[in-house]
Amino acid sequence: ACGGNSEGNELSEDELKIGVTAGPHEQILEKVAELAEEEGLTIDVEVFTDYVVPNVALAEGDLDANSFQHQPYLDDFKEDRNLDITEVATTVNFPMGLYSSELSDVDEIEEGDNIGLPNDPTNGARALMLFEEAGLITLEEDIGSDASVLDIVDNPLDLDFVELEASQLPRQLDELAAAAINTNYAIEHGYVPTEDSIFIEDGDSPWVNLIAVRTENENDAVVDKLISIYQSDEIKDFIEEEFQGSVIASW
Amino acid sequence: MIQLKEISKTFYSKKNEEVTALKGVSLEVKQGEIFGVIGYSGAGKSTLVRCVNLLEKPTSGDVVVNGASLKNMSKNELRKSRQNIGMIFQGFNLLKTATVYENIAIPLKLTGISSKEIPTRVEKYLAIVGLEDKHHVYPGQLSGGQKQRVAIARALSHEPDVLLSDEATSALDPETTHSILDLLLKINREFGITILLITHEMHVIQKICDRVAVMENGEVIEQGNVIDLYSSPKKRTTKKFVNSLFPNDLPKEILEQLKKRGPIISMTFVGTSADKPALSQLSKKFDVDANILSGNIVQLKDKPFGKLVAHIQGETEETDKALHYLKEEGVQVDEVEINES
Amino acid sequence: MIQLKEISKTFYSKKNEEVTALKGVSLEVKQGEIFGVIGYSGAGKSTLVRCVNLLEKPTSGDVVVNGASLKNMSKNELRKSRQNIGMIFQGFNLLKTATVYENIAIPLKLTGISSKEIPTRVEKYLAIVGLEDKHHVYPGQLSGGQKQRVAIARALSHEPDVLLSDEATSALDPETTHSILDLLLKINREFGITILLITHEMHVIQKICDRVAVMENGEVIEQGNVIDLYSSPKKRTTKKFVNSLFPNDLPKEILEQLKKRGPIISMTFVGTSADKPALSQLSKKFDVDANILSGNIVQLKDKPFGKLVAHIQGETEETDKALHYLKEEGVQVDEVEINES
Amino acid sequence: MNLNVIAFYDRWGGVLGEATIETFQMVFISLLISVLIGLPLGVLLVLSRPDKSMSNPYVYQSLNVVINVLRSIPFIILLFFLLPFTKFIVGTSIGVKGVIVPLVFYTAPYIARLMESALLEVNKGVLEAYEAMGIKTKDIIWHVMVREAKPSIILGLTIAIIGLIGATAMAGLVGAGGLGDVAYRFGHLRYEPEVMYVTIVLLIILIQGIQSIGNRLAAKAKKD
Amino acid sequence: MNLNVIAFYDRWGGVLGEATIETFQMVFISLLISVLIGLPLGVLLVLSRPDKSMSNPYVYQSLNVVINVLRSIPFIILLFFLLPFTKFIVGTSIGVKGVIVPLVFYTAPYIARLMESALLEVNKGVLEAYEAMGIKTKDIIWHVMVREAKPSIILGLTIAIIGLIGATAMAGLVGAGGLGDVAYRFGHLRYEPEVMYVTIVLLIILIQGIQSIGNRLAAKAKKD
Ligand SMILES: Nc1ncnc2c1ncn2[C@@H]1O[C@H](COP(=O)(O)OP(=O)(O)OP(=O)(O)O)[C@@H](O)[C@H]1O
Ligand SMILES: Nc1ncnc2c1ncn2[C@@H]1O[C@H](COP(=O)(O)OP(=O)(O)OP(=O)(O)O)[C@@H](O)[C@H]1O
Ligand SMILES: [Mg+2]
Ligand SMILES: [Mg+2]
Repeated sequence: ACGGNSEGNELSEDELKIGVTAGPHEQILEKVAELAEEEGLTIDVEVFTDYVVPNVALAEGDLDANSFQHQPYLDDFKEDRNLDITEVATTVNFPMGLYSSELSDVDEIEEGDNIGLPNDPTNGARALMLFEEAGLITLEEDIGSDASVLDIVDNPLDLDFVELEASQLPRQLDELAAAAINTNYAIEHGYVPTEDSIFIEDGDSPWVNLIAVRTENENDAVVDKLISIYQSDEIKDFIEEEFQGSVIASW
Repeated sequence: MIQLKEISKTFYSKKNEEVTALKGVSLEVKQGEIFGVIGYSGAGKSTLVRCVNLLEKPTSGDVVVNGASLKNMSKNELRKSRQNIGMIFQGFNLLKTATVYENIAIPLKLTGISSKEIPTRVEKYLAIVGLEDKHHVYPGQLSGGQKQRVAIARALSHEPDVLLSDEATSALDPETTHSILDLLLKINREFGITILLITHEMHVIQKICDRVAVMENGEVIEQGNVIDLYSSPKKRTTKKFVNSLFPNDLPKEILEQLKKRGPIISMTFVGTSADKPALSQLSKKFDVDANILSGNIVQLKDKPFGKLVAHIQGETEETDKALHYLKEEGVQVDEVEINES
Repeated sequence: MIQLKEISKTFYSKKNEEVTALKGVSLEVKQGEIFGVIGYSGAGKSTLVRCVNLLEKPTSGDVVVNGASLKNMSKNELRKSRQNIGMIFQGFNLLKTATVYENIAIPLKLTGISSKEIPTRVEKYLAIVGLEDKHHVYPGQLSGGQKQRVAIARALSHEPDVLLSDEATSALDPETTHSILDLLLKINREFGITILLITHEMHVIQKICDRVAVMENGEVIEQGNVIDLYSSPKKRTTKKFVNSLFPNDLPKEILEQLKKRGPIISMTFVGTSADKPALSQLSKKFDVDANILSGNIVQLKDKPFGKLVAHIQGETEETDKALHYLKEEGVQVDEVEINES
Repeated sequence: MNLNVIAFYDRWGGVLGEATIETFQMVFISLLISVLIGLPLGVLLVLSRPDKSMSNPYVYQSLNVVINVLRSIPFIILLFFLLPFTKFIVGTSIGVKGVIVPLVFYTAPYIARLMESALLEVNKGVLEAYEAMGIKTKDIIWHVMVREAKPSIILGLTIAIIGLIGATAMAGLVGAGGLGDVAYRFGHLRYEPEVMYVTIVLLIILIQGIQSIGNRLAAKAKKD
Repeated sequence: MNLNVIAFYDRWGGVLGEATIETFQMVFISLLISVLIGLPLGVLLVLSRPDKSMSNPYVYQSLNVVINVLRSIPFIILLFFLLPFTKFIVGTSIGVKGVIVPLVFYTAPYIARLMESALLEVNKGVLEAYEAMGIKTKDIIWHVMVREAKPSIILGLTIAIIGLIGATAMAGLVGAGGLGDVAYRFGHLRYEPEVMYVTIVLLIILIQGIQSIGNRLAAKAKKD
């Protein structure tokens, strides 16, 4: 199924194998595949629950493209492992907010409180930067999206950071003072991001997600075709209907 | 003491095959008696004795021990009853992970013997079976006979009212067998313990049993006092067992040779007739020579029992008179046929 | 055929305890001979026989079978040699998951017997041990004796040159024992198979053995022809074994009573002297009555051997003459002491 | 090189030390509880089986089904499935405490099965001998079955512990940490191979140690 | 109600069907390979151990260490650790194919250990009897040891299969799918509890079936 994946080859015109992580990316790409089928392009959706394999598999030719990560993660990844992959289009954004079942404002966070954040690196770093923005902590300079709890240089309130499964956070919010939650998971649990969050990212954050391919295929026609299907109105409507504002299309 | 009433036992195997190991066996062992069961391999002896303490549930029939029917007992009552029924198995069934000492001490502890008494008891019975020096040894390091002796010591150490013994001595040398049998006799006499004993060794029967039953194919084919059974066995199997004590396999040629010069007779006598110098009188009283060819005089539990095969040499008239005299003296006389084989 | 040279075996247990089971045992079993080993439980008999095919590696000493020293053989040579050495174990060592038939057929197949021949062989040896009807039964459903017979059939079915047998018949009834022993004798005579046989049953020794060794505490204390050993045992242990055949436990009171009226003697005679009517002549020639109290005449492998305890009643002068006469006739005469016990 | 080691220690020493402690905590506590639950269940399974003395088909079958059901659910699913229950029992569903309940649900049925198979191996003849002596079933269980099965039980527990350590690697999902989680998150996701290797070596040492102790104890308990 | 079922089937039937097939594929293939590797290793472990006939301390110790090391690494770590190797062996590191290699590395050592302990249970006397008949070691292994240990081996394999199914639940990490992954992805991540329940029920039926077959076969192989 891996259309033309040997060195320097162009991608197959009518078949693509695209890696996604489970959840919204998967759901959106399933819809994209549906539309693509009508235009004679078969998209094989490979679902992962891991954040490393889709990139490695792409670089090694097991995948033709992937759609699961945001720019900062991709940059770090490429640098760490020296991979020759490139972003070709932006997709969606899952704004992240700080939620709490008891508190109504960031100021109410007290010394020694438990603060939840996602335990995967893409969302984890993002949450830490959100906390920095909210004035809770200071991170090491220039750490960017590589940040982990080990990179906190100043923690005035001596907060205790609890790293949990991203999808798990809303279910365990009761046991925490506050937690950084991706909007899609927050909505599933009945929160309205704009009202219920006690702190939320700006709309134009750098955390928009991407479609990535091997650099050699950057300009392939089939990639353009994929992008045009992805960034269509049908998909935008689908996203709005399906995710009710928790996932925001970037086009 | 032990009554087995019409006990039957059928084993069903997976393929719906049936083996009927016991077919309506009835037996009574009286209080204070030593009762022996003999029979060929596979006759059902082990199955029978396992039915006595319900290790094997009889397919039908009832088991009464000490007046109480075991079959109708609650689990707890049965357990209590079993504490008074000691059993020595054909296998040894020792704990692999326990020393010789522990193998005896653990069951004692678990049946509620006070822990002060246990060491004394264990020492006592280990000494009785001659294993004082094997205290701290594990069963894996014992010889076959030594394992058997540990099992015997374990059963005896409980000092039960009834003892079931399934070929307890068949792995033992004559000397050890002898001392174990003496011990059984002693505890039987001193404490009135009732013993049901399975064996295939006739000398075990003759040494300590009061009564004996012969089993064949799941049935008791003959039973009675040891002396009666020895002196006048009725069934073929019983005869074979008794004859195994009195080997009579002189070469055919010799027998035929001798027969020409006079009859070959077997003389069976019980108890006091062995004391009478009947045979010795023979050559004095008649003009015959009596030559003993083979025979055995065994000491049964309380009296001697003998069988001699002799050649009576002399004129027919004289030998006839001699035989007549012997019969008058109370000796059972049979002429020996020369069998093929 | 089998030479054991100065075999010693010491077992070391975990706590650095040592048990020396064999202390420099030397033994030679000649081609075509049946050699018996007797001894008390724990004497080292099983260990000895396990050294013959190197199942147990002797601590020192050498084993030579058929002229070749097993200790210096390569693994493969040893394996080949073992194929000619059959062994019957004290335990049965059957495959639990295989039927009786398979238990015999599998080893045959694995030692390279052609698969056409196997069914015939299995049938043959199953018939010989009397288990034709237990073909498809698993060992778990067999009685103790039946398992032993399967093990015997398995060993014999290989038709080895040398057979080692560790108490093969001790779990069997006399009839079955008899038929197995007859079989061993037959294969010994017909095929010249050499047999080393361990037993604690004297009647097994007397029935089929040519020579016998007595073991005690890891040593061979006496060995020789069966007749020599039976008629003039030298060591205490040997005497005890021989005496187990000739029970002599008349009540002390009776013996004392009788002794007043004349000597009590034991007469031992081998072979032809049993044919001579010496005893019968006694009462004719002298003014004495000879009354047999106990005794046994056993048929050894090739000649009879007997021991009778008799009471010679009469005047001292006459009894003295009678005893003298007996001795002249080649009978070994000993006065019986009255032992305590 | 030396400098590297020091730098590595400075950066990761704390994380790894804490993770080691967390692993020990998770393993030790959940093992203890699992054994307390699993051993009696195993005994019950053996006693209630069809051909046994206290034969009770209802108890046997329902136990059997419950154990199979629990063993059917992969740990990762069990972890989330049990969240409300965990919260109810220990008051929290995060951290080491929150992972104990699913670990016990995962391990106890396994121990029960191991126990069952170890006990079933005990020679029937010996059990019969003790039954014939009129000894109480509970005493036969402890002084005969458990005693004779000890070598197998110890080896089984060793296997269970190793499985447990494997499961704790997923404990990170509910914030319990532990060595496996460190290897996954820092080593794999954040691509710090040294951390991954060091953690794996720590795990190997840990498990090798447990296995050796288990083997030694089992050999000691075995006397034949 | 009925309508719900139909709707559910329409929506999820395909996904679940495919996941079931993936699970079967993963389990079947990796079991087969693991058995082919694990059984001989188990035999080798038994033969080379100190007191045995082909005693070879080097072989025994190195095998022992390798098996322990592999068993020390939690599956989740093993999966990623082996990525390059997997790619090298099967040409891809994703999908069902990509998960076979780590599953084999996870299961084969376990099977070797189970095999070892099953074989060690075989009555020594029987082995001696066959040794005394001059039968080749390889024949003793197959016709005596493996034959007699069959019930234990079957039960051990049953446990291994169940462990394997548990491990496949993590196969989703490398995109291999399977029932466990469906339960996690749809049930947990997407909040579709019905999918989760149905998947768990499928898993339970699967494992219950395997366990029953295993028990039945083991009972049949056991003749005493
Ligand atoms: N593996 C072992 N470890 C330690 N001691 C042992 C071992 N095997 C046998 N022994 C000891 O060696 C001695 C001889 O044992 P062996 O089995 O040869 O006796 P045996 O003459 O065959 O006795 P039996 O007639 O009871 O079978 C015994 O004292 C026994 O305890
Ligand atoms: N569990 C069983 N299943 C099927 N058949 C059995 C079972 N136990 C015993 N038998 C059969 O029942 C018969 C009687 O066996 P039992 O063990 O009572 O014989 P035994 O008289 O004690 O023989 P031995 O002297 O050889 O010990 C035998 O034919 C045996 O095959
Ligand atoms: Mg029996
Ligand atoms: Mg022996």
